Amino acid sequence: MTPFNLAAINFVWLPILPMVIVAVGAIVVLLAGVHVDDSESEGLGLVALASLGVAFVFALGILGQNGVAFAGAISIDSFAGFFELVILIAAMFTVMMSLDYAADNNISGAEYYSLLLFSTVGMMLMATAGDLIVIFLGLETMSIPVYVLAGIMRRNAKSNEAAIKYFLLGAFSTGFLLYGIALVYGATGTIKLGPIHDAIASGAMGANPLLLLGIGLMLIGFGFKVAAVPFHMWTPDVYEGAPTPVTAFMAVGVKLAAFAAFVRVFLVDFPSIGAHWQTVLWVVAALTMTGGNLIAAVQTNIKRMLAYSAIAHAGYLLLGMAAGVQSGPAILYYLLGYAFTNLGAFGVVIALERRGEVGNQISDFRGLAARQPLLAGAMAIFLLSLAGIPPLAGFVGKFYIFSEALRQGYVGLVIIAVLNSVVSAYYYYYVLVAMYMQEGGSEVKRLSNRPALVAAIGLAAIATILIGIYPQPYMASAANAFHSASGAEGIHAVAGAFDP
Amino acid sequence: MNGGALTALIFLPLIGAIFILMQSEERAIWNSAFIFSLLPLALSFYVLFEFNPQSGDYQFVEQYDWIPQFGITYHIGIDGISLFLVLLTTILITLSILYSGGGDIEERPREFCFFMLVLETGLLGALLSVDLFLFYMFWEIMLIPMYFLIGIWGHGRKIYAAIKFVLFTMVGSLLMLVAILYLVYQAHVHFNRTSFDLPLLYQVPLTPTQARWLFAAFALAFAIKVPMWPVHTWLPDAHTNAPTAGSVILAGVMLKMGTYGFLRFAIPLFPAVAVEAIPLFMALAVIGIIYGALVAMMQSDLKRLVAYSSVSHLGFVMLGIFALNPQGIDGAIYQMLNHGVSTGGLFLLVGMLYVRRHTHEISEFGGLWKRVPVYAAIFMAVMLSSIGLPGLNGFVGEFLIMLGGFLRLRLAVVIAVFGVILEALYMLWTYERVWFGPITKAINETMRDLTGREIAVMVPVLALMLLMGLFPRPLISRMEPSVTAMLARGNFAQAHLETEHQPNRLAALVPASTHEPEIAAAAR
Amino acid sequence: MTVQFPALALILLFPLIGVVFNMFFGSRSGRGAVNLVGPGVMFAAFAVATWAFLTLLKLPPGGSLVAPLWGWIEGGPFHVEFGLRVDALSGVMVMIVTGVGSLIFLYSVGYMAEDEDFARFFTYMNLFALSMLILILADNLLMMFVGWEGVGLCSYLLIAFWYTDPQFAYNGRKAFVVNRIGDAGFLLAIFTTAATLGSHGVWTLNFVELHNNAALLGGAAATAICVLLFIGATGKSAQIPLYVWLPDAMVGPTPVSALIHAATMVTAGVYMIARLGFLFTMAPSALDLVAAIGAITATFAATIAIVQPDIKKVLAYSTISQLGYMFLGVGTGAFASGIFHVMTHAFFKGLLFLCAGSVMHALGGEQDMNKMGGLRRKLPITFATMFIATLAIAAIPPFSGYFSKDLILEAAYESGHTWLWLLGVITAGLTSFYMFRLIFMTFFGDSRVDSEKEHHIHESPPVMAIPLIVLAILATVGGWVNLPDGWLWGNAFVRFLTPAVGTFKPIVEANLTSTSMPLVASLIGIVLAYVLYIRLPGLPFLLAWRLKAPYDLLLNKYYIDQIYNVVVTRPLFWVSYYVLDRAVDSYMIDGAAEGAGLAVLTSGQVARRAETGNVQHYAFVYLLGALGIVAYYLFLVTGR
Amino acid sequence: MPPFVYIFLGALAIVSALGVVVQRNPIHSLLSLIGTLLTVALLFIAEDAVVVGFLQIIVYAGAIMVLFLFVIWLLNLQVETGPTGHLALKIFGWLGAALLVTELFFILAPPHLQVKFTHEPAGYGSLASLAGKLFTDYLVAFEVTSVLLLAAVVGAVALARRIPAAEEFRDVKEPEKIAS
Amino acid sequence: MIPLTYMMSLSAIIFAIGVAGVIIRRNILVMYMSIELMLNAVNLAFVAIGSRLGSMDGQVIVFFVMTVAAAESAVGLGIIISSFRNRDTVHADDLTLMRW
Repeated sequence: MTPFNLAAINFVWLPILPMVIVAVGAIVVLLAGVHVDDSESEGLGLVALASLGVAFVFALGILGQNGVAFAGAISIDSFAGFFELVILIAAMFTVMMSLDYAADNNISGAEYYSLLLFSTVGMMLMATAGDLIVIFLGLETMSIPVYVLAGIMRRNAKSNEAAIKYFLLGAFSTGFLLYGIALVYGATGTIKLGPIHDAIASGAMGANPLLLLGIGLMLIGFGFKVAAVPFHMWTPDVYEGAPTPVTAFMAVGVKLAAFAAFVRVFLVDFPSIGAHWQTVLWVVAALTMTGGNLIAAVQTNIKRMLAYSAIAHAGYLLLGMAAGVQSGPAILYYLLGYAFTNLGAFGVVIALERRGEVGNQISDFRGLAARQPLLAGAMAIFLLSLAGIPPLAGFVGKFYIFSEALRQGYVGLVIIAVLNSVVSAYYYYYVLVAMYMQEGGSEVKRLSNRPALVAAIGLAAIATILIGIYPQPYMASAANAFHSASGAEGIHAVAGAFDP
Repeated sequence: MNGGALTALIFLPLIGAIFILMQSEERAIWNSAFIFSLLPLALSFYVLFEFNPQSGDYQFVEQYDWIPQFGITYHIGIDGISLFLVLLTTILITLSILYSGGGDIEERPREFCFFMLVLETGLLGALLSVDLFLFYMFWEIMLIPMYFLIGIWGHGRKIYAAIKFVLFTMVGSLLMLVAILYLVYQAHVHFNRTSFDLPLLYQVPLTPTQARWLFAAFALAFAIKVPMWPVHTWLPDAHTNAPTAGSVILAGVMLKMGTYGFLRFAIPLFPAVAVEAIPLFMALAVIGIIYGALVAMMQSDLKRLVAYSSVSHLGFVMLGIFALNPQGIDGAIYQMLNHGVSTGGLFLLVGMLYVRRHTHEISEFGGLWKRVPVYAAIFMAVMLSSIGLPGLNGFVGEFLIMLGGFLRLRLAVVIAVFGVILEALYMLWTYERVWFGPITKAINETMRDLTGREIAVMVPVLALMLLMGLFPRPLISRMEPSVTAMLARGNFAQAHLETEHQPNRLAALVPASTHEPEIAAAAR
Repeated sequence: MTVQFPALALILLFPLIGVVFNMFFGSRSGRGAVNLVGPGVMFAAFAVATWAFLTLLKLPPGGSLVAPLWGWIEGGPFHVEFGLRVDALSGVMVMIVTGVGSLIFLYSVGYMAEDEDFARFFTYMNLFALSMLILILADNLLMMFVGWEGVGLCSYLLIAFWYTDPQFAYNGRKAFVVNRIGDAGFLLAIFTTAATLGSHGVWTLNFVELHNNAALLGGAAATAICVLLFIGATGKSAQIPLYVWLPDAMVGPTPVSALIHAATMVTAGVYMIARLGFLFTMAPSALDLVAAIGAITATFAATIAIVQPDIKKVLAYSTISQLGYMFLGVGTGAFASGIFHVMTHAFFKGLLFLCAGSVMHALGGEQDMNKMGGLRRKLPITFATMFIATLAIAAIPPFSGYFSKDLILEAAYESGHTWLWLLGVITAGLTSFYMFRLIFMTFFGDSRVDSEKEHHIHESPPVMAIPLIVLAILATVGGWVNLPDGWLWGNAFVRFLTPAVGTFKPIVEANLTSTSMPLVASLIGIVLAYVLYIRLPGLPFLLAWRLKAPYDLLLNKYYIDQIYNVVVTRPLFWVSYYVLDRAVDSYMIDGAAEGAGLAVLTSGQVARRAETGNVQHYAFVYLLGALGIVAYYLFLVTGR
Repeated sequence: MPPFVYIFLGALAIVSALGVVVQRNPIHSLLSLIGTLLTVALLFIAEDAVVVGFLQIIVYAGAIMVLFLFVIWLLNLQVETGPTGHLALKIFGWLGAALLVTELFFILAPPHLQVKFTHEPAGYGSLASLAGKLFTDYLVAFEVTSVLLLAAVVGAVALARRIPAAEEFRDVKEPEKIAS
Repeated sequence: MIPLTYMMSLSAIIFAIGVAGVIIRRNILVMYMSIELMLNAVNLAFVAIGSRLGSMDGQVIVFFVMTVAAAESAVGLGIIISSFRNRDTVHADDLTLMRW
């Protein structure tokens, strides 16, 4: 029971400065937005962009540090830095892609952008969380604005429906997550990650039933956020119904944050009893990959298709999780590549989309290569990267994860994954067919007056290629990030933990 | 050796491709594409002349770090096995571009040239890379341009064909990826250093079980590409619906990637298993030879026919490879080149027919000789080389292959010779139906003979056929050292004796690994 | 002793020049040039050949001329060089080919005078000469195979020369494919040789070295090799069972029939066996096979020839029959006598064909002997020369055929193959019968020529007549180079060949009956023919009518073609279409592949049905997942 | 506190919880929910979580539930007429829930339930102790809640405020064709 | 003091009832009430465990959970209202515009 003194806190604002900046940015946008008409919301977007940029700069400072703040509630390490940066990038891309979209669909900019920023704060919080409560709060701070964003097109029935579904199931699974936290708390007597890790690693509690059940329930909770089968049901509907930039934000940002927390909790803190949850993840990963790919193969709506493909990719990432602590860096690297690729893909969808519905069918991509060669080329890059064709980011990520998984002897799972990527190739290539080998399709609104969007797509494409062709630095930083969180002993602890 | 040559060879086409993207005027596109296909051609000839015929190991080697975490290096080199395949690639690409510029490809020439050159990069890269990761990368890259070539400029069920082509190949290659990763992991276990470098991986000691599984994965990938019976059915569709240039490259070079893969990876990496697998693969090869010939005989579509004949010819190549003796493998490599030249030529000629009549149906033709004697004569010559007439290139390869096969497994060759008979049967029959007899279709009365450009395309092919038929020794003598080196690595000489009795004893060839139990566990 | 004689290359070079010239400039530079170059190069080659032959004669027996060219194939230790070699055997053959060849070329100039495709014709002819000479001059088995297939190709091209008739094209292909079957045997023989020698570390196919290492090839290997080689021979030299292509080959221009399908190409098999005589003598069983097949073929073909109405068909079957003789000869080990018959046969059979050609030429392409008759006055030269040739083939002394055929039958008798000898004798009778039948039906009796052709029957121009005369002389005197022992220079030819092909060792002593029987048989044949076709012209029809069954059997060539068609061709096509192409390829293999894809899509369609859109269902599925996981942990907890 | 009180409160909580689920009229459901909340609050207090218990009563049962009430009136929801949901779903839903309970029981049964028991320090559950925690260990969390609430307010406003007429107008008209 | 198992079982039961409610009630509002039940069950567990461990963390968490619940319900009810404005229904099985 430490007494209440400011000295304990006044100097440690630095670690959460990026979040503070973003939050402040959100409030500024909110206030500034009072008098701005919905159709001229670009300005607000730029403000949001600026605040994110500043936050990005400060977030760079977190890289390379290693420690905790606020009595362990916040952990300051490269892991947090890595994820904060990627999340900020995702947010920036989302804003850039929204500028025109929001104005076009007369979404009220003030609320839209501020909610976007609030949600970003939540994500960053999840990435830097040092105890389960902060994770939980971060999760909620992330989710609640996203619930709203999904339904922000109020006159759009699909948008409402998406919001409702996302909200109900989100709250539902919050219950499970909390229950899990409660049990872990009961078993370990603390909710701070560090002590939890020590308590488990010490082996004192061995396989405490309470702990195991807690882990299981938390797994369910996270499984929902990362859209793992069978907790994925919300994904396609929500992705389809939500405004496309929000969908991109969900597909990338939410997934990043969720995995940040997931990896930090499971790979960093629970590895020493890995045997007890890796088996579960094995099954979940297999289900997720297969289910996602199978259903994606028969979709006709591009957003839905991308939703299922997102599920499938979650499956590959879970494969990495299942393989244990060694594949941590691989997961981080994969997420990096995945972020850019998916943002780009959704960017192209936005470019084609007009007023919500129109342009979401795969058939709308027909003949795109003839009308918009560059746009089509970019989309081709993203799709090929998603399909895991070298030398793009998607391939190297898969390669990284698979090789790590193989080292842990998960041959069966890897073969499942490989066969799955054959199936995935089918539907990704099918979009290529539409773009390059068929006629018709829908017109594309002139891109020249949507510079931000074009810039976003272009940057995403470049990043996708670059990360693939010259993965060296990114792999290195991913490795640093993960190890700064897990520390050396995390790896040793896991060494004997495999009994497949 | 003098560095940079091979890198230039690989990436010149890519540069050209990007350069072409900036062109807008059609003539300029074709010309620049032609120029940029000539540059690698010249470069490959330079390599040929600088090549040291005595040495059996890699030359022009370049190696730079690329992804240190995995010990992945940009490691390229060329040896007797890949040397002539590289030449074949550059030559055929040049010819196809030259040909396609002559009116075969009307719409979207820019993309066409772009994809052709990217394809060249992929092919050359796969041929030249010594690093397994690099190889896999190029191996996958070359799928995409071909996919577009078939899908965009093809005819008929082009999309079906394109997707089929990609999926078939992917199934194999992804399993191969798994095998590669596993192999590298084993290397890590034994040498405690992660590396995708081929020379190192040759040394990895494996338990028989591991070796068998890994070999299976590699073999599947390559067998699909070859394609061996019974995983060949993507080929007829791909060929039938592909544009001429696509078919030429597909048949001329891409199929060779499969056989090349066997020579470079599957067999040297797992020699013991390769020896065990001899009966199986020889059986498949022979089935392919006969089956391909018989089915080809029944085709009503010229391109489909040539496609099946490729199945038959590549059956010969596989037969030679799995003879695992100098004769067989020399013959196999030589036959790869022959098949590239003659089948490539056939596809070009069939394409010229298509340009004239917009059909491949044999029944649409007949009695053409009267109208287009030059065309007919050239077709005859190419056909003869494809059925292995002595004096032309086809014979040298087939002879060496069958000799090698005979030294290894007599029965296989005894059956395979029937393939030689059937070849003559279906080819001559086709020729008869297309060129002999009276002119049945009025529209053929007005068919025009070959244009100067078309003849210019065919002349190199004919010259190659004759030269390779009469003077094979300069080529073979350059392959020989590498082949001998490869065979020595697997010491198949000993293998030869053992296959007579019980192949499985060959497992003994592999040095027993120190980590026996845990590897076995991992393998399970 | 062997002498370097680079000029041998010229023998190949000249025809090559002819090919190149006719192919590229022939049609452009006009008929005159082609007519000059086409035969010209052959005469040049003939000149060189003569030069070479004379040089050879100067050498001591067993000498040879060689001209190594360049290294060809290699694979590991195995290697083959291009090299030319002329010894007694190949010397004789090269003389025959170039000599008879140039005459026939000359003849062709006249024969093809009306055809506008003359350039192509001479291209093919020169190409043939080139291949044939490669076949003969080759100093190793593989190079011989090059020529071997080359001549096959040319025969295909020339049979299908008038390609606008689908039937002709078909016959050409038939010839090539049947030959390929034989070639397959040849290839296997080569492989066996190489493999057997290779297992002893000897990697060569050179004839001389083969001869030196013959010991390594003893036993089963030798037998296998010889049988396989003989399969090749049956293909090329139209023996049972692969003879079927030769009669159909007659649709080609007649000079082609004369040169390729009578004088030169078809005798390649005999040459090859003689060339590898040392091997065959090591495999007596194989040799017996050769002899037996030869004798049977001889008789078999002769019987067919008896009833054929088509003049060229008769000659074709007689060629098959004569080839049978040659194989009987070499089969009994008397290789020299076989080659001897090759030579004489080249003369008289070439002549016969040319005469038939000039008859057809006169009758505007008519081939049916029922539409001829009484031509001896209208075509005196043709008649005279053809009559000589007939006497020669009927083995009437002193014409050439007598000496060679007699030698063969004697060898057959002396080597103890009495039955085969008997067949030979019978065949001799049949031969003279059907040949004189031909002569009588064509030149004697009253004309049965269609009236509109009747009036413009004319003797051939000199350019065609001269070759006839020259060949007639050769057909007469050609046999004298090898008189029976003791007479004048005795069996000079055989003695000359002996070092190249080895000697013949008799087992049984020949007696007067055995030597005179053939002649008697021939005379009987002549008399019979005379009776049937001059004395009682009605009788043949009566016989045909009475003995309908056997007559039809012979007329339809024992239905062999039909049998092959039903037994081999039809099933092959049926299987490859219905079984392989349809069932296996399209249905099974492709079906499996597409089935897999379909399965994926279908399961996708099914799985997506779970997405009902109702949140409650989603929650329920969620609950199921949760239950599963909790159950797992419950198991973990209670399981221990 | 004597055990029977726990038993009684527990039973009450369960019954009213069931009430939430089974009653057809939303208002009744709401009322039984409030009942549950109150019983739970009492249990809190019984467990020495006095402050939290009172917060539960004030904030939860008070504020939040009133919000619910407003909404129900706003949408003037009546008794659900007609079939409520699908029968199969009902059955399986109950079954699933039952299964869940049993599974949880097994794990939470005494032999497995291992929590290291320590005596509550003085002033446990007091306002001071709560605040002390809040402003030291949970400072960040506490701050974050402010962001969270702000976001929630913004969100609620964004969704629930009346749609301006202009937007109504703009939305009903056809999406215009845009040529590229 | 009452054994922990009792409290845990109680919370488990209430939790399960909440789950059941979400699944079987089609009225979104009631579904959300059921979710509140689940949260309360969890709170109960927190408090119970906390008092056994003698640490205040449990109660603090409950405090935060309440806050979150408040925020969630504010937003959630907003969503429900705006949806009701569009679709004029609060029944989950009517909101199946997007499926498959």
